[in-house]
Amino acid sequence: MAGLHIKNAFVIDPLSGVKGEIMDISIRDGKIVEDAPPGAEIIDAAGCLTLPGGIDSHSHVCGTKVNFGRYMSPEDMRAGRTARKGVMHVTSGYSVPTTFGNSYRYSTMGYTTILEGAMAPLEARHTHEEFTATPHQDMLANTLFDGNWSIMEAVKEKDDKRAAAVVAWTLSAVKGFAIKLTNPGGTEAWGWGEDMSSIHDQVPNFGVTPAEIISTMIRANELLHLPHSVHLHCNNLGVPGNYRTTLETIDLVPDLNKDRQSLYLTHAQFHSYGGTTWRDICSKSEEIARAVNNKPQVVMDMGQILFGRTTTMTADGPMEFKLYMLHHNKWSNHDVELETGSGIIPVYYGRKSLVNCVMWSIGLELALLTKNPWQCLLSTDSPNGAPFVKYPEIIALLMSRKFRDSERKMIDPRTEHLVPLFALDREMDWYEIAVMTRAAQAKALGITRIGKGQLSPGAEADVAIYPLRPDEIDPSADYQQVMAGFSRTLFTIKRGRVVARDGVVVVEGANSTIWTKANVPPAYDMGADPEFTRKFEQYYTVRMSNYPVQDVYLPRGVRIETEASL
Amino acid sequence: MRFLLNTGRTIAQGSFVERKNSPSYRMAAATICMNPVDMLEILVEEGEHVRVSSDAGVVVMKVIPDQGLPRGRVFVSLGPYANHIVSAETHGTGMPDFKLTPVSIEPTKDPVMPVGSLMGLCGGLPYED
Amino acid sequence: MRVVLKTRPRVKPKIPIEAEEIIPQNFLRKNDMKVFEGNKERALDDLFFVTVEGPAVSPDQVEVILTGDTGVVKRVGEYMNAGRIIVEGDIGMHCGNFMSAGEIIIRGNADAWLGREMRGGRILCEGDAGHYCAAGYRGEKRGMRGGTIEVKGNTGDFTAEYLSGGEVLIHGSTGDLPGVEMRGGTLWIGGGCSRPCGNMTGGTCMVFGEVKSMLPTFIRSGLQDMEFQGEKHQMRVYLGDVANRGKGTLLTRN
Amino acid sequence: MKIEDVVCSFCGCLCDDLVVEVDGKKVVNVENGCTLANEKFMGDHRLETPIRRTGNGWEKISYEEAIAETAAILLDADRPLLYGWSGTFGEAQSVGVHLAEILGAVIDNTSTVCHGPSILAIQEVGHPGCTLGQVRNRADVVVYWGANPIDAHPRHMSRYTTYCDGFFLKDAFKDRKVIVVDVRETESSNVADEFVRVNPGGDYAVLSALRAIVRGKRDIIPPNVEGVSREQLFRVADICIAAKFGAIFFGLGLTMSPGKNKNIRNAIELTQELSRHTKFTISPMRGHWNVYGSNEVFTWITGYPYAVDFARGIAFYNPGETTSVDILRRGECDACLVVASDPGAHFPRACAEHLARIPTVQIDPHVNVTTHLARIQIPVGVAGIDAEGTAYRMDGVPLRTRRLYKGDYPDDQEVLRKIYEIVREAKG
Repeated sequence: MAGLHIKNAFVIDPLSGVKGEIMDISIRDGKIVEDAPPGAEIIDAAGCLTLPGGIDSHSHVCGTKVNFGRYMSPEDMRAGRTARKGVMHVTSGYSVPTTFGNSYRYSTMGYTTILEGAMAPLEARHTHEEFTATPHQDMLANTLFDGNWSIMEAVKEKDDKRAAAVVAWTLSAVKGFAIKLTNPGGTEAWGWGEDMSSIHDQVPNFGVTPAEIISTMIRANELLHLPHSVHLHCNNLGVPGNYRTTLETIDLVPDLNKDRQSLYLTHAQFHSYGGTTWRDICSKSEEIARAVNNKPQVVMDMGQILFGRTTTMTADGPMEFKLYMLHHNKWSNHDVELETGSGIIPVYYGRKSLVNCVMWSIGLELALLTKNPWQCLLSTDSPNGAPFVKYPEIIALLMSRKFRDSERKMIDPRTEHLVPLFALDREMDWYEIAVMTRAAQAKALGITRIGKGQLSPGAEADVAIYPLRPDEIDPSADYQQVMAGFSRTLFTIKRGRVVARDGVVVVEGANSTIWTKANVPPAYDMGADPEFTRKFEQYYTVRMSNYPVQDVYLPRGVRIETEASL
Repeated sequence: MRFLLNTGRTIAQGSFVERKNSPSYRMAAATICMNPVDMLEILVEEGEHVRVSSDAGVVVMKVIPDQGLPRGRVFVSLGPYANHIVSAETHGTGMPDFKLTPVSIEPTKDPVMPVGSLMGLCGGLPYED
Repeated sequence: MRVVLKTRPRVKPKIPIEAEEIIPQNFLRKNDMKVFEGNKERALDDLFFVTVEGPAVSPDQVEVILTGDTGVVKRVGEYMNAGRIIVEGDIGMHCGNFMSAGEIIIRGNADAWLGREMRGGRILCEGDAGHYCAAGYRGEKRGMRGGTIEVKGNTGDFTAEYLSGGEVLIHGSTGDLPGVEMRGGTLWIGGGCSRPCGNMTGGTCMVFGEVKSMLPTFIRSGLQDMEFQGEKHQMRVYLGDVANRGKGTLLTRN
Repeated sequence: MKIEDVVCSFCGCLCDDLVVEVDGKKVVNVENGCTLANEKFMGDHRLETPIRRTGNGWEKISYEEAIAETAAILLDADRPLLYGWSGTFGEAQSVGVHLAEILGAVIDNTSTVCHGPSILAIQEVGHPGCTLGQVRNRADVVVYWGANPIDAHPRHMSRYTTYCDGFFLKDAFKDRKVIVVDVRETESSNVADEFVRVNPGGDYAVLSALRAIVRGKRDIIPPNVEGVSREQLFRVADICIAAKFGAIFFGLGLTMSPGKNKNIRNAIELTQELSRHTKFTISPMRGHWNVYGSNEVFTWITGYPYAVDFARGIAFYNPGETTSVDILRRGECDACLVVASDPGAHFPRACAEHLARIPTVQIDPHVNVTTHLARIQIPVGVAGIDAEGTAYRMDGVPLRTRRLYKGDYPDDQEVLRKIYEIVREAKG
């Protein structure tokens, strides 16, 4: 394979300690190298911002729930339709684009790796099928364990090792990447139309609490030495006053891993509400940010909302039902036997809605109040807060106080009394943005070890070159330009190959799916455990032998192996 | 006499879907179920043939009694015989009125056509396997 | 300006023509208008004899006349915002989609989805209209939001589905479930219909002919005298649909 | 050779506990299957080679010839229709969608004549559903509305509902109440605790009445709604409200009767109303094996579950306009590729007549009704027997069917790929 030589790049590569210098990047055989091979194609970056490929550590792009979001929304599909052109397939959709639509749009924005935020193990095959139709990004799947019966039984027996063994078997069977807990215990309660209102209440019929599930899973995760930490969607999402639940949850987090956080709190914005009802909701971002600042073992992502229409989708079934009761629009729900749930409703976040304005402020505040950008990652929980195509708007808001002030004039004037946002002076710089959109995401996911999120020799040659010259732009003033620049790369390079150029995808892609296999001693092989298999055959509606995802679904699977301490 | 025609799946029809040229499939798909009192009224016995007509067409089927059907209603398993008399109108939904077609039924001595011949009437050419 | 579009004979006359570019404003500035015949893109000239007479400086001075075999020409007048279209014969589906102003007159019959999601302006159909006349689109919460649709003949099923604003006047009868999911606006039905206003949450529907299969979830709420086309009628007033929130009004002849 | 845990490829239940005995290139025994499964696996009635219609007869042709001619027919068409897809696996469906995309064709699957209206309803109000195991383990009330599982999904009751014990129901037959709503008595209605007989076309009104009752508006309900007494309506509503976990399954009795999608919408909104009181779910009884998979595959590639029109390059969707029955009735399409389905048997006559008028090519293992209407038929392996790939169960659970023996036929995907390659070459 011929190489690639990028010259005159304004490089920010936080993981390698490069904070913005003009340099060259050489690529051979899909990897960053010291020197490009002779005959390498030359790209002149002309001083433009050059970053490792973007990484999204929490997005909803593939799988049963996402596809149901498309299925139920022909009105969303008719926005953003493009015809087949060159190597690009037809695309449709705005908030829930088709797989190729997702892939092309992420590519255009310089993103090369995406983690699907919620995969129900029973339906994992579906997620993997869609992964192969999302060709321009390497894909990872968070695997749901929040209502897993075998896990709850292990938790009840205070058997961390058995919980770890169930996780190991399941991740390996369904080719998942990491542990996801969505409203732990709540999705099982939702099997009876109920929810958990505190992390210390007992899950009906199982005699365990969400706090116990979370704590056990954090320990089990470290017993397995998984690359990523537990990835938690806290209980009480979207409930006024829920910041207390979030603080209580943060209190549970031990310090078990020196390389990364012990708990990843996803879409923190939705979990930082004060007040008691929608009428007196207010921002508690300061409390949450303070707790995170004091707890380096926690990393969160913003879960920013942006104004406009979108589709919410989550494994948190009861939460979606509450939203449905509020909006009276369409509502889908899909409970998955013995494992988890999910719900979908379309929403519109309006500048005229005080609640929405407070939510909008909270996400930005969390980012601006978190001292260490490695602890607060940029996300919208796409498409829940907004479709990912709006990330550049968040970047611009974080980099420009002027932009925030201009937005202030457009939103409900009561907002400023309920939120600290407009008193915050902080304006992020290019480095911090690079941290929040790739380096810290790679670190939090634990995929720096496979060469993600950096541009040092040996790394995966995933590179994004944006039409932005940091020497010439003042992001504080030129926020429109920042937004436009992050929306469309000059070049997106994936595994050493230019995949998108000026907003057009130029090659057919072939991604990898990254999954985790924790090797356990035979005594902890759930596939041979009589009790586990007996219950499986008795209560699942598929046979255990038909459950694992076959290798054929991962034509370019990348397996990360660990040796469990069991 | 006027009836409302309903169509649906039956286990017999399902069993022979991969042998649609067979007499068994013809038997399953070209049998019309009728309330026994209605059969008395139009003077047909079990196994005799009837001519079923709707606004969309005419087809000959074999009649059998079905106590579970109220008077004035008939049932045929889904398939080419029923569809020979179902209108292709979909009311803008893509779905024809498979469950509710007004038909009139009278006894006949005409035979029940093989599937291939029925398609011959539609412009096709029977393929004998 | 007067533009006459007469269909040319075609080898496969049943393949629909997608012609959303046929709106008055386009004839002011465009001279390379495209239409689709099946999966083939064609110049307007390939499928129509086009004659243009007289000048125009604004779209409201443009009148487009369609003649010939126009019953399979779809989406004429889509997003139209000024001027007038006259169809001498029948017109295909989706005539006047999203129209916001101007006027469409159809001398013959209109196929389904006439005036889908219309915002303003006026459509007059002198013949019959098909299913989903004055309705919405799949999955969208609101259908027609403004303007007027008048049909002299009958319409098909799901007339004025999701009607949210504006006025729909059907002189003849409608098919099944007119005004279903209706949430605003006014629907007049001169003739009969079946199962009017299922699941309605707002707006007003009046039926002056025979109502078949009235749904059980409407509450009687007195009588009201009304005038329709010069005749006085005593109407029963119903509130419904109480299967839903029941904030709509349905009036039927006593 | 005995193969265990085989996935059945007949109906949408995708029972995956069959034990199939294979001898060479033949299935000799099936255990655990229903009658339909037995017929499917033991069937030995394949079309042997590709065939082509001549003036007055039929001739055998080679695969190469059949494939080349099919590609030429499709390339020559201005409005080709690619219909069917439910009887094949997802990987083949995916090639089909890309073929439609490159051709500028209309692609539609058999939902168009089964649960298409359910999809339209879901697009209006959503779908509170669940996997079948949720019902099996929890449901104490099960409602079959316009569905006759004993004939259409013979093991549905024994694997998931009436006769199937679950984690929270140790004696399901006793502990579960079953309500059947239908216009006629069926085997299924005979086993119900409560049979509600509705007048034909009366489902919408009955559903509206139940919604009003659940909303507390009992006083407005007339003594009889479409053949159902007020007392029975109250009783049914009370059973539902008192349920701990209720599950509604609905069938073609709702999707095909007057009102179509509006019937389903009403049933879904009843479920949503009941969800305010207790746990309730609703699920369509998807019939034709992998029809739900075709919806899934179509959706992730095009954004729409069926009836997708690529004529103008972009994906356009409007059932009633872009659905097969309508396109055939109006005589729009000038070529048709039928894959893994039988429109000749399952479409109204007017559609069959148009299929006979235009060049119709069928890819299917068996001689069926469409064969008589076709210009060319290309036999392929049977998914789940001598071809393998992904299929989606009626509740969205994806399973991999296995090839039980290596047969003599290419599979759908291979044949479609070859057609696709020729078309792609021609289109440049």
